[in-house]
Amino acid sequence: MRLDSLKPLSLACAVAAGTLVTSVQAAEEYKLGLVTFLSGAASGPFGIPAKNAADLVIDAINDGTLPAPISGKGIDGRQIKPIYVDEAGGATKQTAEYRNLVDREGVDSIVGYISSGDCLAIPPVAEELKTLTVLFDCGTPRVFEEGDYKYVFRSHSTASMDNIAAARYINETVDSLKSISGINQNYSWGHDSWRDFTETLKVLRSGDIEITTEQFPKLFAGQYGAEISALMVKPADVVHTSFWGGDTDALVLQAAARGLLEDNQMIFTAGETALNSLGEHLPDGVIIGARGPFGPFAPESELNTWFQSEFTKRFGTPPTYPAYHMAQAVIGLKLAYDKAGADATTEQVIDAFEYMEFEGPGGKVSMNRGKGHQAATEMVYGRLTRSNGEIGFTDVRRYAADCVNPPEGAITEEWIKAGMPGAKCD
Amino acid sequence: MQTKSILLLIGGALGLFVLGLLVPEWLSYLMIIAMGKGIVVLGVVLLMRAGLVSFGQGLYYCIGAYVAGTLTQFAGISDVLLILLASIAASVLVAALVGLLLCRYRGIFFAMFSMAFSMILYGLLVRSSVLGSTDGFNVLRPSLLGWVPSDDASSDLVLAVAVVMVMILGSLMWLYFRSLSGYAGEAVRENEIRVEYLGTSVFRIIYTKYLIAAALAGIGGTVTALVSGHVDPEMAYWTTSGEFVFIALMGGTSHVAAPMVGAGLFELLRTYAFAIAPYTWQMILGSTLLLIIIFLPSGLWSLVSRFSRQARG
Amino acid sequence: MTRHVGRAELSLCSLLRAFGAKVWDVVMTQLLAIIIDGVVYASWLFIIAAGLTLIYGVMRILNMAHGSFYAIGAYAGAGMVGWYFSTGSVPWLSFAVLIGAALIAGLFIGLLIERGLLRFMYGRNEVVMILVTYAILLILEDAIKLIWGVEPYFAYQPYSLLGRTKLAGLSFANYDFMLIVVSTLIGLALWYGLNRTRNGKLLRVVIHDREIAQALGINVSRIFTITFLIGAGLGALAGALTAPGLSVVPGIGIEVIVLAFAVVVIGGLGSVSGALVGALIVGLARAAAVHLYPEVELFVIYAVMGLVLAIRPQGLFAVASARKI
Amino acid sequence: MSALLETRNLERSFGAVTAAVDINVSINAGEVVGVIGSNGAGKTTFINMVTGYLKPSAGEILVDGRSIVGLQPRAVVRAGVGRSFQVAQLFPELSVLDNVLVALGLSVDRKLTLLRPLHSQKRRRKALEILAEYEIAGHADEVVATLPQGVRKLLDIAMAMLSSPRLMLLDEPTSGVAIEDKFALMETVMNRVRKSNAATLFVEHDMDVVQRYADRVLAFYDGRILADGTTAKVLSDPKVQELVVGHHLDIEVDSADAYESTVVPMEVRNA
Repeated sequence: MRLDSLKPLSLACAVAAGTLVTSVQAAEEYKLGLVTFLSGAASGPFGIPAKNAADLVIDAINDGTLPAPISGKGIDGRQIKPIYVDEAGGATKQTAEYRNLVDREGVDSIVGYISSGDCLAIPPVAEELKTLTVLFDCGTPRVFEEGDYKYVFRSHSTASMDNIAAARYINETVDSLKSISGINQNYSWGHDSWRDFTETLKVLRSGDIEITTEQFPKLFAGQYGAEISALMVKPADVVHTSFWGGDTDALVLQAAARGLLEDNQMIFTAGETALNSLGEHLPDGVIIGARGPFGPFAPESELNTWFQSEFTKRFGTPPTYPAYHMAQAVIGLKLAYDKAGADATTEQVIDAFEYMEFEGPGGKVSMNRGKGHQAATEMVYGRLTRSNGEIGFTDVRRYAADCVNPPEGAITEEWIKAGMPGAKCD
Repeated sequence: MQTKSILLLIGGALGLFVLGLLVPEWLSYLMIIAMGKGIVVLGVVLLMRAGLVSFGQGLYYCIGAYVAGTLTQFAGISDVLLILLASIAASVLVAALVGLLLCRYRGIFFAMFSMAFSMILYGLLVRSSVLGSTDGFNVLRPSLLGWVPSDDASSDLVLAVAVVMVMILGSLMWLYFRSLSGYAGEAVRENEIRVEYLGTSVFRIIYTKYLIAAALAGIGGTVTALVSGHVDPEMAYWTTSGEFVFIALMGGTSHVAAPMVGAGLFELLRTYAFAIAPYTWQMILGSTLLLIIIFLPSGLWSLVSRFSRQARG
Repeated sequence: MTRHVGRAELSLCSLLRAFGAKVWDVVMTQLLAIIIDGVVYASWLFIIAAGLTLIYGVMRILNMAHGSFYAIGAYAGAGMVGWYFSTGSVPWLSFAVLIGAALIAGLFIGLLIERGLLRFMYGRNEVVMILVTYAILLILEDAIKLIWGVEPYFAYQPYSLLGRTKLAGLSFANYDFMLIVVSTLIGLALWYGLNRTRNGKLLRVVIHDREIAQALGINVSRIFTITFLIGAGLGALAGALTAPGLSVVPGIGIEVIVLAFAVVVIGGLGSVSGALVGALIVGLARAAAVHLYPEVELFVIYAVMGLVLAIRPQGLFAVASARKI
Repeated sequence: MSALLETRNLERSFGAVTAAVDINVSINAGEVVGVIGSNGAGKTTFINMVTGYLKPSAGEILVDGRSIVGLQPRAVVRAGVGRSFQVAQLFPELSVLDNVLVALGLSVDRKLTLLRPLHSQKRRRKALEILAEYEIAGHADEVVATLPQGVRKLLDIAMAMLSSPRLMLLDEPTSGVAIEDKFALMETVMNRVRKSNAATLFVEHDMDVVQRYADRVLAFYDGRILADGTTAKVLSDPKVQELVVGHHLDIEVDSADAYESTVVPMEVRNA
């Protein structure tokens, strides 16, 4: 290996080391890494709305204009400086970008991650670099079920809650329920949603339920003609789907044009993001979920009213659940710092954050799962109705956090199959 | 001459290792990722010199990574040497089967067919909920002959493994490219009929090169899995294989170090493109590739060899 | 004893007959559904693949940026249709607006790329050209995001405008049947263009041998520009025709590329009739998978592609050219 | 002792077209056979079948009595039958020296070792020797793509001869070479071949070259063997002259030294 072959490598490193120097001086700011999808198919429905919510809430925290009981300017008295990173590129790329944020940009903490794959890859790196990290949107329960982390929090409940509550809702509200069918995207989110939904229903109805067909189209396929026909050939009383974003729009448009939505009772466990764009295509009676008490299901509160009006005023569309998730995460982080007191070390903030209860834009959030690191909130479903063009909901049922979230230390899949012991539903 | 270049080699390895320790954490992490990818691209370059462009090296890259994942996570084996051996064995085994069919094709058909195979593996992994489907699963800390490093030391272990692998494989391939069987690849690219009429089986030449490239991709996958601590089916997706070809073209195919340099600069370029333009980093990558293809058809390495030639006068 | 048995027997066989009838009925509707869904999906695939294979046939460029033409067509079409309906004009004209806007955008981008860049790179190695078009794809993806942003665009009005028809208990959107008609028209137009017009014959000469075509005094670069514009136009048209059925969001172009590659490779690179047959094979195979074994849907396309490559590497229609020594 | 090469009613057809039929030839060690015939008469088809590039539709091909039908070209080469090509098959991007070095490695060394460098001093010297035998050592460092036709042909033959075949088939060695270089090229090739006492069969259109070098001539016409005998007898056969040569040739028959004396006067050649 001739010596000159090493020259280019050392050249590259010198350039990189040079840039490190500039980022050290500005220490009095609170640097907050924010990782969401800024490109690709998930950027439209999730990434950008979440970024907008972050901008809105960060500006409000910096100016101290958030409604009571949140007080003080900035986090830990320091003005927040957001540093955005695009979540594209897969888990390997994101672990590299995480290290860049901590090491190169010198962030104080990171809020991020929509994709479940990233939510599994990042925590071990957060532990290694001892950096406070708040997961704001990914739904897989495996994060705190397969490992316990000191520096990682998740400020919203897992996606299992959506499907357990969905099973309870249709079990209670659909009379003579005999058969169900499903169409879910062919990746972890879709498989887990369908599994939790069907297993819970089997438990609730002690096995008396028939699955006519279960479809798993490719993620972002966009063309669901064959799947819609399959759902029509083997009709069922309820059609379950955990579609989100652009796929929901495509499914609704193609299903509506063929009358699938009128003839069948459909339940969209994450349908709230499609309300603003496709409201008029969803017939009355469609069951909609918003992955928690968000959007139209958010309970009345000064914070929620502020968030709804400010977001709509600044970005033109009302906030959907990814925006609520991000706001909940940033506010939770701020409150943890306030509770820990001035100049608190990361470890002190962690102690404050563990088992903390706070009021987010979507109501009460209690961090009482995953040894105090995983939030549990209530879940809400309702049936769509339209009065003079305005979207409204009837038959709204709210399920308490302890009714639809597995208790502390339980593995979701086993908890459901064991008959959901300890579920406290009024 | 032999002892001088071996000393040079060991010196280079130590230098790279120390460099990895000195530079800030994020850069040494990036170096390991680049070395992992560089090893895979070395295999891509090996095939390119025989006139074949594989759009499916992600298949073996993913196999190598998943072997590391399954051994540490499910089989409780964390010894890095065992993992590397297992990943080479798995990659070569699959390549032995796939190669029987694939090595009969050339040009666009080889590219498309190799992509089809890697997409089939992608589909299999997405279907298997045991392996975590698209979320994948985490890879635990590796160990070396019983020594289990503490948390900080484990990334140094992976750095050492990556550096040693790069040096060993780099020098082996350097010898290979200079050797007769190295040139046999170029002969096949130039004129298969002449090679056949020289009494040698063209298929056997391509087949052995395909196996070597698969082993390299497997090792690259294992190194990347150990350093990033996570594996998912995305590693077998066609865009990942496309990235390897991107790096091979960017670096150039005329020297063993070209893929390493290409991978290093690619990672740096992408990281800074992410930071500078979170919204338009793809545009930066695309234009860079275009400029390289137009103005530096034989890759960045041609710059280096031009300087060194001038330097030598 | 026997009488008792008789009644049991009777009910059993009537049960079987009833069950048989029900099963027979389901199987028949399933078969019908597979054929219709298969043909609708195939016609969608053909419009995308036709442009791709034509460009490869004439210019030996497997154009990854075809996915961006598709996306640009969808964005241009959906953008204009959205604006058109906001002006509350006659709904029927929206089809013309949809297709017109897409073709204009597609032809503009096609001209820009062909004249601006590809013109200097003809004759380069085929695989290097794949990467050149991959680079163009990366650039165009961000360009689209800069022009149209990340918000979804809708053009759903044309989709439901044509209503739906009920066939054997299943109802289908008439828009999909229109898609079959349009795809057949495009197939016929391409066939007529290639076989019955002078330029078409010139095109086919260039497909078979570029050097001889040049030697015969054919203005090959003009043929290249025309071909690339047709290909880009078709790609944009495919995007526009798909837009009404979904929301136009970033990244829709990427998903389509590998699908179109599979169709083109199965049919035979460079053969338009091959693209038609390839589209039908993939369409029907995928529809059958969805109805019968939903979990294999992800593989079926790549398995079929692998199978065809194994049996007839040059694809079903392209002619295998043995090397003359 | 069986013939070096023997074909028994060898036949090959492409669909309806029969390219060659009833080909019965036997060639013994040391013979030099000229093959003449118009284009499409089946000459190259015959060579392609013997060297395994084309599978015969029917018939038998024996080398030392053993059948080689169905063998891959590389097996036929190892069985001792080498060939050169009408269109020289070389490695265009590599230099002339590298072409020979690679050819030496693949056909002589056979062991595709990992460590032995291609460009060792010993191997370079041997390659330069070979190039010198074909008088093209001067072009050693030129890239093959830039070579004139004559040098390309010589390199092609040199590479084929490396496996020291016992029968060498030369497919139009002088085609595409300037008239004045034809004899010089044939002289070099035939001396080299004679030195390795390999039997030779060469396809040639120029009757002077055939007369000069061939002991025996095979005349192909319309896929069949029209005549097979000593050069003088075949070339003087009126049927051969009319169907194959295309014009009258003034040849003394059976004179002992037929070769040197009867150089045909100019005017007859281009009549």
